[in-house]
Amino acid sequence: MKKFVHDFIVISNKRLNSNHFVLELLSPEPLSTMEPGQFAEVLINGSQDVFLRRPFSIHNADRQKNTISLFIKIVGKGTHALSIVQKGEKLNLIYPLGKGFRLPAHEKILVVGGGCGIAPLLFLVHTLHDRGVKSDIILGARSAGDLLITQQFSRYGNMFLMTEDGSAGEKGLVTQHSMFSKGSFAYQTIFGCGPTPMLKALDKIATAFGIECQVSLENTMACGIGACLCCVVKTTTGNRCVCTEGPVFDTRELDGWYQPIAKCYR
Amino acid sequence: MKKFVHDFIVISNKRLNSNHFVLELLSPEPLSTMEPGQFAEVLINGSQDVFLRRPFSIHNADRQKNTISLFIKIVGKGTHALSIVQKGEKLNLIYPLGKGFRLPAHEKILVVGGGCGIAPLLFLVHTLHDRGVKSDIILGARSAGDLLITQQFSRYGNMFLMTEDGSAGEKGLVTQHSMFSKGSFAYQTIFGCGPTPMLKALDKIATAFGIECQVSLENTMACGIGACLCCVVKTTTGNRCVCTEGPVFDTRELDGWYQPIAKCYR
Amino acid sequence: MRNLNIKLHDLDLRNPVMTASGTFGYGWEYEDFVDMNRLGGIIVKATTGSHREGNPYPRMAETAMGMLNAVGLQNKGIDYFVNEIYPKIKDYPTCVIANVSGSTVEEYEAVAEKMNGLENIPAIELNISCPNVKEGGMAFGTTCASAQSVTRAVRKLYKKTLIVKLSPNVTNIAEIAQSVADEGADCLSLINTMLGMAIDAEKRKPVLSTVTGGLSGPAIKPIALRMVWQVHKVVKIPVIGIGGIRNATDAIEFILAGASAIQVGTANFIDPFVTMKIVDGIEEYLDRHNVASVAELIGALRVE
Amino acid sequence: MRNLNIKLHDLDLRNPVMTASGTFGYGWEYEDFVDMNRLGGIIVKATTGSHREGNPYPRMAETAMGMLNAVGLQNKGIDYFVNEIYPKIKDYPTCVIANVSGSTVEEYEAVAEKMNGLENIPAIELNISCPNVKEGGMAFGTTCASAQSVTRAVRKLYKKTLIVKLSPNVTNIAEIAQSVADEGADCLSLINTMLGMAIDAEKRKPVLSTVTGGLSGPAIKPIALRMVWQVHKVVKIPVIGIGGIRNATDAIEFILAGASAIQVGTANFIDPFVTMKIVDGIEEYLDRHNVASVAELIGALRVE
Ligand SMILES: Cc1cc2nc3c(=O)[nH]c(=O)nc-3n(C[C@H](O)[C@H](O)[C@H](O)COP(=O)(O)OP(=O)(O)OC[C@H]3O[C@@H](n4cnc5c(N)ncnc54)[C@H](O)[C@@H]3O)c2cc1C
Ligand SMILES: Cc1cc2nc3c(=O)[nH]c(=O)nc-3n(C[C@H](O)[C@H](O)[C@H](O)COP(=O)(O)OP(=O)(O)OC[C@H]3O[C@@H](n4cnc5c(N)ncnc54)[C@H](O)[C@@H]3O)c2cc1C
Ligand SMILES: Cc1cc2nc3c(=O)[nH]c(=O)nc-3n(C[C@H](O)[C@H](O)[C@H](O)COP(=O)(O)O)c2cc1C
Ligand SMILES: Cc1cc2nc3c(=O)[nH]c(=O)nc-3n(C[C@H](O)[C@H](O)[C@H](O)COP(=O)(O)O)c2cc1C
Ligand code: FES
Ligand code: FES
Repeated sequence: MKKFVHDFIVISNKRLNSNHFVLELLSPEPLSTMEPGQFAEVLINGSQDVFLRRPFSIHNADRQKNTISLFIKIVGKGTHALSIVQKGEKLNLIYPLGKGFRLPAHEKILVVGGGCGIAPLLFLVHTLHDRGVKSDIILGARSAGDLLITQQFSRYGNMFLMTEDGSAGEKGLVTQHSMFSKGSFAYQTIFGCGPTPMLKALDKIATAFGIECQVSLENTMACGIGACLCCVVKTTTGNRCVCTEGPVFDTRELDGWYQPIAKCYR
Repeated sequence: MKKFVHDFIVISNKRLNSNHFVLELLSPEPLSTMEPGQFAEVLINGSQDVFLRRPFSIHNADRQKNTISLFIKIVGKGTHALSIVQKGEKLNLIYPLGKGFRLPAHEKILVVGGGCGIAPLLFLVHTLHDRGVKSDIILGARSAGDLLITQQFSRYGNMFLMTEDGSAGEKGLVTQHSMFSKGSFAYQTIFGCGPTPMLKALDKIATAFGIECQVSLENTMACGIGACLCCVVKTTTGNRCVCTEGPVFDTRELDGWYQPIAKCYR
Repeated sequence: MRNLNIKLHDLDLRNPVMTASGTFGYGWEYEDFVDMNRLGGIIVKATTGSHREGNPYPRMAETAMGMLNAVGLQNKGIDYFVNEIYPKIKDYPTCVIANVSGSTVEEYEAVAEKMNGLENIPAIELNISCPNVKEGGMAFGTTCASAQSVTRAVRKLYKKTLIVKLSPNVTNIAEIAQSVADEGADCLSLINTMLGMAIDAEKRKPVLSTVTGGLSGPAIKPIALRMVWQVHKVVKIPVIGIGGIRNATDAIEFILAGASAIQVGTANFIDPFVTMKIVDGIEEYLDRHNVASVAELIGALRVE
Repeated sequence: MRNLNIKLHDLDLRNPVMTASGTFGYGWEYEDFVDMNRLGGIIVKATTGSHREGNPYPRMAETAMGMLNAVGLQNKGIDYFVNEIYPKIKDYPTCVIANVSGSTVEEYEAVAEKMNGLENIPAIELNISCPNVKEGGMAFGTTCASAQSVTRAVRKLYKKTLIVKLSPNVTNIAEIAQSVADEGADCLSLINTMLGMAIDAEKRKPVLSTVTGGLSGPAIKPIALRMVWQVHKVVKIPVIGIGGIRNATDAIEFILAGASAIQVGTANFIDPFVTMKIVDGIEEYLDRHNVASVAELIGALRVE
């Protein structure tokens, strides 16, 4: 897929809560084709302490408006600098990068997002929806106030909410949703994004049910295009670049992930 | 004189021509006492390539409005970054720094500014004017269009203009003004600021007439407060810091400057 | 039109702008951005005797105007290079140079010998910053003796242009440079990364899996420039300047300090077009200063 | 209240935050900004055997997140220091340490001996980055032999806390550190500036009058951190970390790497309050991590 370097124009910068915001960016040229799960490398000006670009998943795309959006959590210098960009400013992006989610032909899909991990999932369920697939979506957060943009998600699928304090939906971690403890399990693929412990727990569930699980990783990156080899993850076939062979991986490819129960007990 | 570190608020950023602008800055506290010729060290945010503060002369001060102004020529990264600061932004300054012009008791004063060297001179003639002294002022530039803010100067003294192309005032360099070639010379002190060749030429004139000449130097600085010893100028008594013992020096103190004619010919 | 051509021993470069090993992959990673017709050359990523997995993740840490890397020479080995990679890069419309690494003199020799047989690779760059396993891990490039031993061994069997890439983590770079030149290197390139470290204060852990790593980027430019200048003064062979170059002014500075050509590394990550912008900027500089050929600027620093 | 006290050989410091020599003048330059009661100590600017004019202007060049200086030890000599400066600084409410420099072993000895007689200077920092004129200009700190010879000579006659400040421009910092420790140094401080260079491409001239100069600031932090870690692993005496520190996180990183105290240099120029902010930040870190005493963090990096 051809990559582009473009100056996008900030259309809006919407603060969701104290440390999350969404940027809507207008492309100067017709949007490239993109897969959900792909990302962009964003150049950050105006901060003495940010040297490299920063990778962010494509949160959503609107081909009518020719815009993409980024869903960003403020965790450090770069994300802070982005949180204060103003409407009308330009942001230089390299995009679309990496390999996204492999969309299955079947319809029995569960999408699970925890915390900031919801970033690439909106574009995923949006795309599935456009293909006529209404996914089931579990979104989890600490408490009701941290459950952001659930409404956008609900346009594209059936929502199940989880909060650690029980203030919305079921109480617990996303991976403790009651559907997982029922005898029967309707899904053939789980798509997950969120903190690594959550992804590993999801993988365990998939392993237990013997189904496919695709997760999106967030390894630190320098180039984002496969040139530096900084972003590798250990796979069953050796170190592979998250930026070009991921960020989405089938957990069966990941070394130390997806261990069939059978194997463990033999 | 006590030094302060204050966040000033940008009241206006007025562009004078393609590469000169004036910042008017509101002090958060009552303005410190200041001498004309003193300077401030300005912290520049928002540019990856600017690491140290930048020194700028105090161009003028308005005690009623509690503001100071800086007259700045865009020559590189830092001055470029300052040229785009917006009204309402904060600028962190260390001020007032250095020793300014030593104001004489007499009234026979000639003030000479070339190019960007006019920066500290407005505050000088303003201060002299407040003390009842109306100075004679020669301002020079390449052509009429480069003669900036002459009108402000004319409030405080008698103006003589020089342009290299003769498009305003006399034609030539400031140091070629006709007053210097007359047999009699009315002044007892020359105050100069501008490019070094101009200052050396002024010094020659002062030497010839046997009068005092004070010049403001612009050595590169790291600290601006006498701690690093980076900004030295060679004086008759050894290397001395321009940031604490200057920036204004009597040319008689500067090594290789002010060579009495007599001495040269003996 | 100004003349940007550069002669680097036997190599005729279109211009002095090349890409640094390990920062430009095998070139195809940049195919959407860079027109190879516009580059002086590319140095592809390091090749070792056999397949190497490299170091564990994390391999990268950002620093003030720089970055640390701990990639650890991940590559599939010389045979894979010859069979699978060479065919894909051999017809690039620019000078393609291989970067040769190893942990023993024998490994360097084995790789260099096979590289010698590749028609469209007119030169190799010997990366002597790798740890010398036989001498307890200090890099080959940090003592004159070991730098000489590897250069001598490879020189014997490598018939084309031999570039030796120096490590900056030394007391006296000029001495190492001279001793490598004495062994018949045709050209020197410097600098490789500086050894550095990053710590995550919150986790109280090193950021890199290997604790220390190689520092690159604008942060090291003043050191690189100094070393190029020091080396250019003592050796007679051409020098390629590397370290923190991100615009034409940086490139010109290295050339004035004595570099015949320059390599751009980390800056590619930030601006994929940077090499082409540097070529344009050098041309613009020549115009502005009315210099007919960039070669006139090599070592043309005016020192009183 | 967390305990910020640090024991540095015989010195009891209020906290680990000190100012680096040559960047804080004699202290009075910062009197309008810094409350000395809040600092662990200050290292005043270098003193040599006799008056030195230092290098010609220009002495400064800005670089990417750093600066080069070529001050060249301008100072009025040890006698002026004893008679004119000491009386003004001896009653500062913080630990005042002198930085001792020279071009010959004899010069170091002469300065150290006179410093030994100054009651309120409880320690000297031996700056061995100066060029060793007898050995042709390579700095004392760049070979074990010369580093040892100056340390040994000064150790004999200096009875109080002897800190030796190491030069980073070496292949093996741990080796130099060990050899200096063997000669009886009580403490090491590192790093001094890295040798670098800046060029004005438009004028085709070096920016500094001396062509090369010393690089300081955040740019060198990764290198300094690595060296502190390497040295801490091999020596038993306390280490003071220096190089690019500009906030409490940086300071904590150096302490985790093995520094018992830290010095802030170039950052003072940008923010005159920086040292006090670092003290506050360290205290806040201890609170947040529920660490009772900063001393517990020394070398507490978790390396697997
Ligand atoms: C493919 C990909 C897609 C991503 N998509 C999104 C997204 O859509 N929305 C979003 O908010 N974030 C996303 N991230 C993470 C995002 O890139 C980082 O949060 C961001 O780079 C941090 O920059 P900073 O300057 O604010 O943090 P820094 O100041 O550089 O670091 C702050 C802290 O965060 C840690 N950190 C920084 N980057 C990472 C990382 N990649 N992984 C783990 N820890 C890190 C640092 O170690 C440090 O402790 C993605 C990352 C990748 C690799
Ligand atoms: C006491 C003092 C008062 C000053 N007052 C004013 C003023 O009122 N208005 C004003 O416009 N400027 C003034 N200057 C000069 C001003 O400080 C510099 O122009 C400014 O620092 C340049 O910053 P920059 O980042 O734009 O340039 P850079 O990008 O750092 O440099 C651009 C070019 O300018 C040269 N340069 C930078 N600083 C200096 C310097 N100090 N002397 C000579 N060459 C330099 C560099 O070598 C380079 O070639 C003063 C300087 C001093 C020391
Ligand atoms: C991620 C990364 C990988 C590198 N790999 C190699 C390598 O394999 N062989 C080599 O000789 N140099 C390698 N280098 C060093 C660069 O080629 C170059 O010498 C160094 O980065 C300094 O240049 P820069 O500041 O422009 O990046 C690598 C540098 C980086 C950043
Ligand atoms: C302008 C300047 C002058 C210096 N003078 C001395 C000195 O006289 N003696 C010395 O040991 N170190 C001197 N240094 C080195 C500093 O003490 C310190 O080791 C170095 O700057 C690294 O720390 P930093 O990055 O925090 O500045 C000087 C540094 C600068 C920037
Ligand atoms: S980030 Fe450079 S290869 Fe993936
Ligand atoms: S700028 Fe530091 S002493 Fe003058």
